[in-house]
Amino acid sequence: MREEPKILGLLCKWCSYAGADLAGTSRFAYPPNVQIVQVPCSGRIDPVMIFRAFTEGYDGVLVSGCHPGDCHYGTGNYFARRKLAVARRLLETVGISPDRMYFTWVSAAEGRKFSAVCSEFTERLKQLGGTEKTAAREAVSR
Amino acid sequence: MAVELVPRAAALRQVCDESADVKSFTFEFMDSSTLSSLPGQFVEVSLPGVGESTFAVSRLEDGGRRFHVSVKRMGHVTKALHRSAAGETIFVRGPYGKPFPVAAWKGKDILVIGGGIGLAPLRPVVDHILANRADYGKLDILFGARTPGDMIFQADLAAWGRDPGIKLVKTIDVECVDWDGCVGLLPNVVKQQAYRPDGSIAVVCGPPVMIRFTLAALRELGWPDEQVYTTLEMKMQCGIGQCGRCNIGGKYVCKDGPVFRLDQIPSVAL
Amino acid sequence: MKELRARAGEALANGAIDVLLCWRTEPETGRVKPHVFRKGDDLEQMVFDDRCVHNLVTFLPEVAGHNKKTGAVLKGCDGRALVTLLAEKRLKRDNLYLVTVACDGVKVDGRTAAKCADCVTNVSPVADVVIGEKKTMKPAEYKQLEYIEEMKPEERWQFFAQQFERCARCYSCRQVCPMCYCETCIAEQVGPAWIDPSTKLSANTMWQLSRAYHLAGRCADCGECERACPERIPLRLLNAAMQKAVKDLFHVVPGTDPDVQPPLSVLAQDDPDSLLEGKR
Amino acid sequence: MPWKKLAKSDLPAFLAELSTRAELIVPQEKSGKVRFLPFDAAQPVNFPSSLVDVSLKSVFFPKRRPVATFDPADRTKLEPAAPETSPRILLGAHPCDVAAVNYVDRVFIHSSFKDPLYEAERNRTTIIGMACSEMKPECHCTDRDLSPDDERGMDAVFYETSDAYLFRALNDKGAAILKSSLLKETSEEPQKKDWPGGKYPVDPSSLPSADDSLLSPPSSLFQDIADLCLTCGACTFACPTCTCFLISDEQHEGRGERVTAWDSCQFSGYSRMTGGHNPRKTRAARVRNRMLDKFVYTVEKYGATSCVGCGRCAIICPVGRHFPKEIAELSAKAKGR
Repeated sequence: MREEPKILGLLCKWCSYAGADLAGTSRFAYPPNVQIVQVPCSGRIDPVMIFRAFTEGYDGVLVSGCHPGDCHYGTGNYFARRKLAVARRLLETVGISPDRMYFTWVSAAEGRKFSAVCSEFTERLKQLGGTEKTAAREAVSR
Repeated sequence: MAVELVPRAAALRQVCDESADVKSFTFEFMDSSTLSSLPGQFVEVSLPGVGESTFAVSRLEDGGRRFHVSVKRMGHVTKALHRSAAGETIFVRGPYGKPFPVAAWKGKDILVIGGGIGLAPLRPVVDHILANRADYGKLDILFGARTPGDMIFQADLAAWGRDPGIKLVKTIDVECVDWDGCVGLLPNVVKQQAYRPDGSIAVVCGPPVMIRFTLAALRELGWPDEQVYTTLEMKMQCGIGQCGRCNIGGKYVCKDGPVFRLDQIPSVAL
Repeated sequence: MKELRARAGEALANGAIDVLLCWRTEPETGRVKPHVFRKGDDLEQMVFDDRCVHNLVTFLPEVAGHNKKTGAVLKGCDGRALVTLLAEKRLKRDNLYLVTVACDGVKVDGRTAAKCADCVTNVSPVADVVIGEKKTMKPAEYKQLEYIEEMKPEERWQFFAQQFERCARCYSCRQVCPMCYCETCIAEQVGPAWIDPSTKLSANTMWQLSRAYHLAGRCADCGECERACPERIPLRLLNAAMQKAVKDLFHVVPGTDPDVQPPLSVLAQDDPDSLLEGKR
Repeated sequence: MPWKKLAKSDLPAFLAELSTRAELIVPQEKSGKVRFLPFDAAQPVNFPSSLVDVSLKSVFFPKRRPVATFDPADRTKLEPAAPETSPRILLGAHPCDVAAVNYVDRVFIHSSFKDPLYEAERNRTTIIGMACSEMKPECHCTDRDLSPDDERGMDAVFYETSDAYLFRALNDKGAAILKSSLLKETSEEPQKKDWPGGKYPVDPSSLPSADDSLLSPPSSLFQDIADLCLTCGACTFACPTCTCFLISDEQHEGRGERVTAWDSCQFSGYSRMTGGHNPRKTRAARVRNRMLDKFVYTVEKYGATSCVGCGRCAIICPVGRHFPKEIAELSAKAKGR
């Protein structure tokens, strides 16, 4: 099993991506496990993307958008909140443990929070080890 | 025994922009074999991991050592192809399909009608006629595009325009400043030009809706079905008459076509 | 049965409807199957009993597409599907004439269907004519999920992996589902191909998860997907997981209340952030 | 070739012997259906007296079949898949399924382009067919000039009697397999029955061609059927002669494959083109395409009708559509005109 968990980070362009940028410019160290994909808005994230991440062998998925009320497009994160809640329950049903999904809000000013989220999530995935994830990843690669 | 569905590696020699959304690609097989395609035949071009698509061969050079396909940017494969640069390895298989029976047209006048990217499969017909000019009578070329910017094969159009043996008519859909050619949709221009059917052959290719109305215009001018050839467009995947999807009635567009004489087309198609 | 034939015959005769979607016993084979009744048809063949498993709402868009006024006979679960379709404006209420018949369970493979044990409405919540009496059914509990919830994550995955491996991707579950009406299904999209078209386990997993997710807060639990599946993959399990989540998080049971919008298309600004953890 | 007898009690030993010689495919039950599967000694082998639930199609033309592999990191090479050559024995295939395989040979072997992967599967397999001893309700092979004891296309055949199986080799390939001490020469012979026909008769020559007035609007024949058909893929996937496929490039964890996968002309995406133009957009058009394909188009394309009368399409349809009955009615209507 890979020790270094592979994490997909879906970050909304206006807040969380900017927050990640700020973490970088302010030299807040955070583990490199997160591969960041910028999306226009957390509302744009179709849970099918999250399913694809897990079937492609990612160990964890981080989704982060603007805090409710700050959405650049007004309502994107409200819809995302409901969609992510339901997607999480489906993945849990088929055996992906809840700790593998980290859904949060990070604003453009919260560079420190972003690096804390990444560190905490990476650590959590390492603890998890991934017995069931190994089974799932092994099964899924057939 | 080669698996027919597995294409051969080809080097992309040259990419040239024909218009805003059409590029011509020149290929050369890595194993330096030749593509022995006849006018109207097509090849399957594929990029591993992206997919495969059907393109008519738009020109042969040096006896098939090099061959061109002209691609309009439409979907997944064509967009990937448009991002490719000279020197890359692209995979090609073919040639497939029944060609235009250019041999049977000897001694006849030929009318070539192309709409937009539809001129690509017809250019080899013109090349063949020019290469054997004495075998053929009058050559009329009618080429329509939406705007002057959409006119592909500019160099050829210029050459054909200067050639005394060719009557070239260019048309665009809507009036445009400093445009010298005709204006109007192809079916109407066909009627305006009043092309005579007596003993000559018409070849029509373009988007499905253009073909339908151009064929109707030719019928109006008295063109009998046996003297009109066209290409039919269907979704193709295998290109070798096995995957089943490009059938029009009992005929496979990839195997029994894409070239059809009007009287052979199952009417369920029109 | 007599009342249904009478009402249907009358509606067809007086031109209230052009066609009526109902079930009939096929004379030659004796099979009960959906049928489009027209004026003057022999209504003796019309039947409504525990063999009428099909959800006729699935046929409505096609039939109503080329008939001005279309009638349909609905069971409770069919009606729940129609409620959501009307909320999503897939069908116009005013060119439909809906007859619902009180249903006390249908049979699949000779046994009462599993879905009927979990039935929440024995009569369609939306109807012009109600035949039989509406019973108050027990609320949705999604009990069939219990044996999944007791499993550890890897056991669950092994269970579902075995099921998804059998999927042949014939898409009967999609075509038979009234809720699946996208013009280009996500499984057919190419650039990018979120769901690969071949039957490897990862692609099958993608298809099953995407299908179930897109039914969240919409599935009426008519059970047709599981019945139509040639491999009888337990699709209602995934649907139940979605509906249980929707019930826990948004207190909605799809299709039971015509005035409630499907929860995932509702702008809910006052939802708690704990939803991100999957809890209310 | 002489008849050989195998006592039913010797069947397990015979299967064990065969499975040592080559890969053995037999009808066994899995997930509620009898299918042709690699022999698993732990599972009971049941030779149904008539139709096996799932057809032979995936034995010769798998649902997912890699034709080439590539390395996503270096897309300059496409390695063709190597044809499989290890010997294989198929035991217990009924006449309709074997006839279906013979039809599919027309698509992948006897057409202008040969598919070497499919041909390799066919060449490496010895078919020991089994004659049916009864006809199930939906069986109508006799209406498709076949019969439950038709031996065409088989390398060897066996009949079931009360206490034994009577084998007979039909060619050397079959004879080689039947060389076994468990099979004893016998003078006993299975009696040939004459089977009832006329359940869903179709006269392909009478069937209207695509542009017949009987079919094109205003006739609502196909729209009426399409009203009650969901155009799912179940019937085409169940049908042993429906072999439409799509080609797809797929990458997974550093491995790239170009595969063929089963497809269905009933799906709306089947003929949808990149620009969105879809010649068979409506359900009625797709229903018409499948109905005429089986008896009219395949004659033009491959020189034979492609229905073997197994009835699986009628059995599997989730909404009770009965394809054989509909095509028989169309044939009668066209003939009666």
